[in-house]
Amino acid sequence: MAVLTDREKTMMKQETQNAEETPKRVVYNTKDLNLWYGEGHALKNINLAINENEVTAIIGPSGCGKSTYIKTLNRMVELVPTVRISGEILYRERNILDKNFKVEDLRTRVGMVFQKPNPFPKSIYENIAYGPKIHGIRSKKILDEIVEKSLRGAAIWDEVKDRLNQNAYGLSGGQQQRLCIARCLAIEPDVILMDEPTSALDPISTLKVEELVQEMKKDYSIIIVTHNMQQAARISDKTAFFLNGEVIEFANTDKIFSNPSDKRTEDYITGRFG
Amino acid sequence: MAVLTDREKTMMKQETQNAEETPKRVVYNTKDLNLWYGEGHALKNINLAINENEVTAIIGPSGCGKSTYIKTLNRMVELVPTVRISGEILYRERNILDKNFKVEDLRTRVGMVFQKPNPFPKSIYENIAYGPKIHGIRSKKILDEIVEKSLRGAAIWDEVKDRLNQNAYGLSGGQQQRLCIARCLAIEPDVILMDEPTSALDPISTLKVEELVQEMKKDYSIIIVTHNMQQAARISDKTAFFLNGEVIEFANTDKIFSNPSDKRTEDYITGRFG
Amino acid sequence: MDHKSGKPIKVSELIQEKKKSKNFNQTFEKLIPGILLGIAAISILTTIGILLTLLTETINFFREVPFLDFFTGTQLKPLGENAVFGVLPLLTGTLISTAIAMVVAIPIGLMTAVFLSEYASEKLRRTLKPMLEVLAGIPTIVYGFFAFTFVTPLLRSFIPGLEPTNILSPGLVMGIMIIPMVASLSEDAMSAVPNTMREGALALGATKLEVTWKVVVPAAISGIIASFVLGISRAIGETMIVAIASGSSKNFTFDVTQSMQTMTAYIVEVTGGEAAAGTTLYYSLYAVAMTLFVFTLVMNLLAQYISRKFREEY
Amino acid sequence: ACGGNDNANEGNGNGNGEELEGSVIIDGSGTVYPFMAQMAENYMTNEQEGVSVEVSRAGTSAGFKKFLAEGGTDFNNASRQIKEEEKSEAEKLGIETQEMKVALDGITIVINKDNDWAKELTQQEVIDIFLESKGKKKWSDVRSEFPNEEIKTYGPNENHGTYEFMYETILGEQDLPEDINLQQDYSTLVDLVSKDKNAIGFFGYGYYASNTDKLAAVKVDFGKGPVEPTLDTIAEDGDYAPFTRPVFTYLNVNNAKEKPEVLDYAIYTMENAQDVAKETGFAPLADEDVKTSLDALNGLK
Amino acid sequence: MKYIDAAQVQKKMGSRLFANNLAKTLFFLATLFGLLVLAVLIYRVLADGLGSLNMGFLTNRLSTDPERAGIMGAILGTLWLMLVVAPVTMILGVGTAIYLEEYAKKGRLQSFIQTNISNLAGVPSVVFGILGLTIFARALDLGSIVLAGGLTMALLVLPVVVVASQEAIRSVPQFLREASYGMGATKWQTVKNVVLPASIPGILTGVILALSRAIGETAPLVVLGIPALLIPLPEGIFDRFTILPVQIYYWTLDSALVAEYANLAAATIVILLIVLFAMNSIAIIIRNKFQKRF
Ligand SMILES: Nc1ncnc2c1ncn2[C@@H]1O[C@H](COP(=O)(O)OP(=O)(O)OP(=O)(O)O)[C@@H](O)[C@H]1O
Ligand SMILES: Nc1ncnc2c1ncn2[C@@H]1O[C@H](COP(=O)(O)OP(=O)(O)OP(=O)(O)O)[C@@H](O)[C@H]1O
Ligand SMILES: [Mg+2]
Ligand SMILES: [Mg+2]
Ligand SMILES: O=P([O-])([O-])[O-]
Repeated sequence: MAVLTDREKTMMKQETQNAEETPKRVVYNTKDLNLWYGEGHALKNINLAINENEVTAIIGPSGCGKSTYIKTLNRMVELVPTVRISGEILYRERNILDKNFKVEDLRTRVGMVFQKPNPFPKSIYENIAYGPKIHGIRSKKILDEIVEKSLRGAAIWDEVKDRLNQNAYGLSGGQQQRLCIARCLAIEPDVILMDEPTSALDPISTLKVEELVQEMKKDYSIIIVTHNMQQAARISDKTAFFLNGEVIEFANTDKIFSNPSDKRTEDYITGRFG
Repeated sequence: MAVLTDREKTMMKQETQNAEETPKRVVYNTKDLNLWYGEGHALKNINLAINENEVTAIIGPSGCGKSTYIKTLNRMVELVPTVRISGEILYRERNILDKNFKVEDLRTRVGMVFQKPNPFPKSIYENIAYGPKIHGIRSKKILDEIVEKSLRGAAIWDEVKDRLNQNAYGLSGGQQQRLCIARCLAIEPDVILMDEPTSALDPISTLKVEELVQEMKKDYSIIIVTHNMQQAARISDKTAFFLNGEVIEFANTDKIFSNPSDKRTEDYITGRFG
Repeated sequence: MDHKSGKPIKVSELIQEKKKSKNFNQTFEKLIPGILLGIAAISILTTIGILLTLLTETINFFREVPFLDFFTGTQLKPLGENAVFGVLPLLTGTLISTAIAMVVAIPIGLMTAVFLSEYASEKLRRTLKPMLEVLAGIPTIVYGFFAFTFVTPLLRSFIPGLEPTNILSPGLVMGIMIIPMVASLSEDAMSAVPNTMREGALALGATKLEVTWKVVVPAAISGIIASFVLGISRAIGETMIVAIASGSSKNFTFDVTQSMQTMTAYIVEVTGGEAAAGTTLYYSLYAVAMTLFVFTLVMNLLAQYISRKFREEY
Repeated sequence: ACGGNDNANEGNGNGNGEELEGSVIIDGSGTVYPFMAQMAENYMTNEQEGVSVEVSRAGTSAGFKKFLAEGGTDFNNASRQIKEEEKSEAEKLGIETQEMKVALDGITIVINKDNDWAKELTQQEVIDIFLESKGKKKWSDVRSEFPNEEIKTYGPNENHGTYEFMYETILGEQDLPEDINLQQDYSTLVDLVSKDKNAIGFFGYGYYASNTDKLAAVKVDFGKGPVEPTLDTIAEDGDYAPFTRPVFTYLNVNNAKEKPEVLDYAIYTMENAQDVAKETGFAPLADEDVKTSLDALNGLK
Repeated sequence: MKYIDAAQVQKKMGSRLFANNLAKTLFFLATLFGLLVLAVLIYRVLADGLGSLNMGFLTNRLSTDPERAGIMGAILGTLWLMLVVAPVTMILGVGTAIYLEEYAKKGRLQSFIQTNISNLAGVPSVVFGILGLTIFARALDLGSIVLAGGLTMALLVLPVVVVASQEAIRSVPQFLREASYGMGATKWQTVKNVVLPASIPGILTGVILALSRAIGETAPLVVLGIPALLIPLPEGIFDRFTILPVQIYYWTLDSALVAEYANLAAATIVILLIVLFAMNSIAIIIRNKFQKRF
């Protein structure tokens, strides 16, 4: 497979070994999930079990339902008024689609990073402190610590530590995206959802974010949507291939990229469509 | 050259022979033309002599200045307020960039067809009659004749003759484009400028327009900008290759496509960039 | 170049022919920009006209009444032998009615905007908005009637000391009149905040309220404040409601149960009543109008400045 | 007055002549307004459809300013006689005026319906209440048995002849209370007094007569017992005489000579003054007063 | 180290959600407040006015007698006024808009005119009344006739028409202009034959909205000096006149004298609101019908 560099292959191998050594617990278990936007059937019978402390990549051509799926995981998809959902999504064994489940709760445990960096038009400090503050943390000292820890966690501390009070919009695109990751780390989530987090970034910023994702895996479970197959191959443990709202194949990343079982998966990763 | 079909090659040969048999008169002679949009130098030292009763194609990658050049030929480019121009463009021996030259006069002699069909939101009849009317032709009888003649000339008469009073926006894209050509024929121009006239059309409509262009060559001089190299090869006598605001090569179409003298031309027509 | 149909008409020749007779059109064509500029200049002339008429008579006024007396005088007795012209009673009247109006319009308008832009479903929004626009389209005289014949008697039934004409009732009604303006301008500002920003906050577990107050409102703050300033300007310039419902007492007081006169109502009273040219009373009309004009102009410029200068970059 | 000009024959005071056209502009007294508005309406409906009579009510003094001006009004209603300085202004402008006494009015002292103590006051008490110098701030200052509450005084503002009549004739040119509430519109005054229990105000009888359901009139004791203002008591030698005054309208004679409709209207007014007065809350003039004015007007033809 | 205590977050969650729901209700009530007032206002006006509303009220002339009083004069006055305002604002507004959008070079002059127009839009209407009084009624010695009132009103609503026309003209796609220029049309021919026809719906909407603003304005005309009682019907733009809102104003003021006047005022308001509602509906219909045609 010419698409993968040597470095990527080596990485994949390591991950796979890891994955085999210690069996992981499931954080998200999706069962028979169907979703409609009005009349449009956007997700069809999705069944996926996503492991703790792994990076799960979701790939597929444009419009196949990647964003829809990931947004369903924190029920952000419900912001679209016409959405209807059936099926179950168990997060840590509880069905988040249940009427009684509080979305605010869910979203506190499940962070999200978006395609376009979307910092608030506030200072860098306030961007990070926003989450903790809404959850009732007022103490300046604790907030300071959280800010530093989160920015370090997102590998951007050194770049911004001297200008925490400046507006976040003064940062470059790549820095903004890492700031958004830091913002998401500040509330110490369990899972982090990422929707094409690097597609608006230049190659160097992309690399930084990719490294960061690898790094964060220790502490968080990460689900990442990407257009870029090389990226999926480089950083993920498992990969799900979506097509027309269906999961065509879900397996270890090296399996998907070296020996896909479905013809359509192969066609897609070899660039025959999409 | 695999890009050219046999039909195209035959056509090219015929044209070339034609061109050699009767030496043509020059309609447009561009001398040392330079054009700036504010600070952006969009056309650089253009020198081109365009012949009567020929189809001249202008090709080149996006942003190379094709539209700018063709719009300079009827001074439409001056609608952009920041434009500055130097050099000479002789149309039938008179410098159109001269202050005393009336643009309205020029544009009456030089018709233009645009990339996106742009009929007026009026009836089909009124669309064609627009030009004659603004030039003072009021007689209903004469207008009727002009409308029929022009629509026939644009090979769309049979399709619309029963609904001349309907709004032009009821036509399909391809029909609209031929209507625009007819509109342009209605004032019997000397030259017709076409800026990617088929890029918004489906293949069948494209073919019709291409045939029409071939047909019209008898009566008009035609300058056509196109993205589509096959199209240039199929329908033009001469081809100019633009790159970054410069004319890289200008020659008989068969020469350009079979034996370009410039490496960059070759790279472009073989699809190596653009 | 004869066309294939072989018909005898040569359009290009016809056109050439017509061209000769088009000299008139060409001169006309040349005149057009000038004519249009002339028309466009009328709006400037209007401003100049306003400024000139106000200024000349205001200067005449200050020849007779010292500048300081006017702006620091707490007594306004424009009629009679010993007329006194202090503008403060009118200024307090204007500012108090404006303040009352804004106390109503700002919170309710802002809350309405928040509800429409953040909470209401698309369908609800599409029914509520036009209804608010109806509120905005009702002529002020109708509000005046409403204040005088309904709101005042209603208020008097539970505010004992309220005079039959008072500043409170028209102030409140003016506030109601301004609600749609504040609401729709603020809503525009909030709708301009990109959704990605809201999503960012929601994804952190924020409730809608937290998203609204801590993200959307701060991001839209310049537009929101501009809407307040425009509302204030509107309240300052509002005439008929106060002219009808607030009476014409020129008391210098801060008691909202009393009748007070605003600058606008003074103008209506003076022009409607007398205004024989050449008297101090007549000039005072212009001095007050000038003050009013300057106030509203400053407010409008301020609103423009705020929304231009502090426009958030996102 | 000379009768020999061209227009004279066209103006026909008896209203049975040819159709007239044009407009008659009247301003001035608010007291006289109801009278004049009614008159104008009658004239336009019954007499001359083509003539537009416009009546405004800026107040006597304000009205005189509009009357005594280049291209000024045709008539000025007045609830007091023209002043010397106004006369000299007229002379300066070359405006010849003709005084027309149209009815009699009584300054009526009005109180709130709920006011049950001040239904009868002596002339002196009324005067004292409206004098700043007497310092009657509370009702109990007037009579000790009156309630210990603030007196709220109301009246028309300085544009009005009624104010000046009060100030000059009744109060002898002494200042009214500092805090008196002066208004431009009589309607506002009626409204204010009708809603304020401690109110006492003054204006022409007509405004009281048409609002007896909202207001009460003080019976004034001029020395011979309390007198209620009525169309009978208001007369130059009636029981209410001390507060009675004639009301006028002033005609611009220059305009009357130029515009037949102006003169026609003037004559119509005098011919019908007595009837309309009664309808609109004024005491009618004596016949000889009407005749004097009519003679003068007819002389203008 | 864990800073975020899950239990703590849980505990807070309840009150945060409660606050959110409370706020939502509050905001909803605030929105309803305006509408509630609207409902009360309309109810009051109908309750007071319907009794006096009959054919006679519409066709009679003014009178001091509430039984006989009618608003024919005010209706005609309003119509005449519109007959002045409509063409004047149309010509001035559209002319200005064409100049700004099609002819003016982007620069100081253009932005000066533009700023000036937005400031004019914020000048209180009573100041326009003073302008009209000083210039039209006095300096030009027109007096308070329809023409003077109409010109005053036209200047007052001019910004509305200018802004709406500018938007309409701006929304005409550039390619239509290019098509016209490409045929050798001059600028004015292009504007006249292509730009204006395509922007007519937007312009008309603006003009109707401006007229409905003018119909409801009172202050400028009161300042101009419209008499309280004007019985003859206006027959042209050189006659003195009264209009519906001014009639409402005087009747409201005088309702203290004659209680029935309040009902007449309410009845006039009903008519005024019906007229405004009809005009706005027409504007909306035009806007919807001609939206998005390219
Ligand atoms: N708000 C919406 N309303 C209606 N349909 C929607 C909406 N959002 C997405 N869809 C439809 O749902 C399908 C899946 O969209 P989705 O955004 O999940 O695709 P995606 O895989 O993320 O694509 P991309 O790679 O372009 O981001 C598409 O057909 C899309 O048109
Ligand atoms: N109105 C304008 N203002 C400023 N720069 C312009 C303008 N129009 C074109 N340009 C610039 O001039 C250069 C040439 O543009 P032009 O439109 O002529 O390219 P083109 O060859 O027609 O491209 P395409 O194939 O995309 O139509 C480009 O760099 C473009 O960005
Ligand atoms: Mg997506
Ligand atoms: Mg182009
Ligand atoms: O309005 P007056 O009669 O008091 O002048």
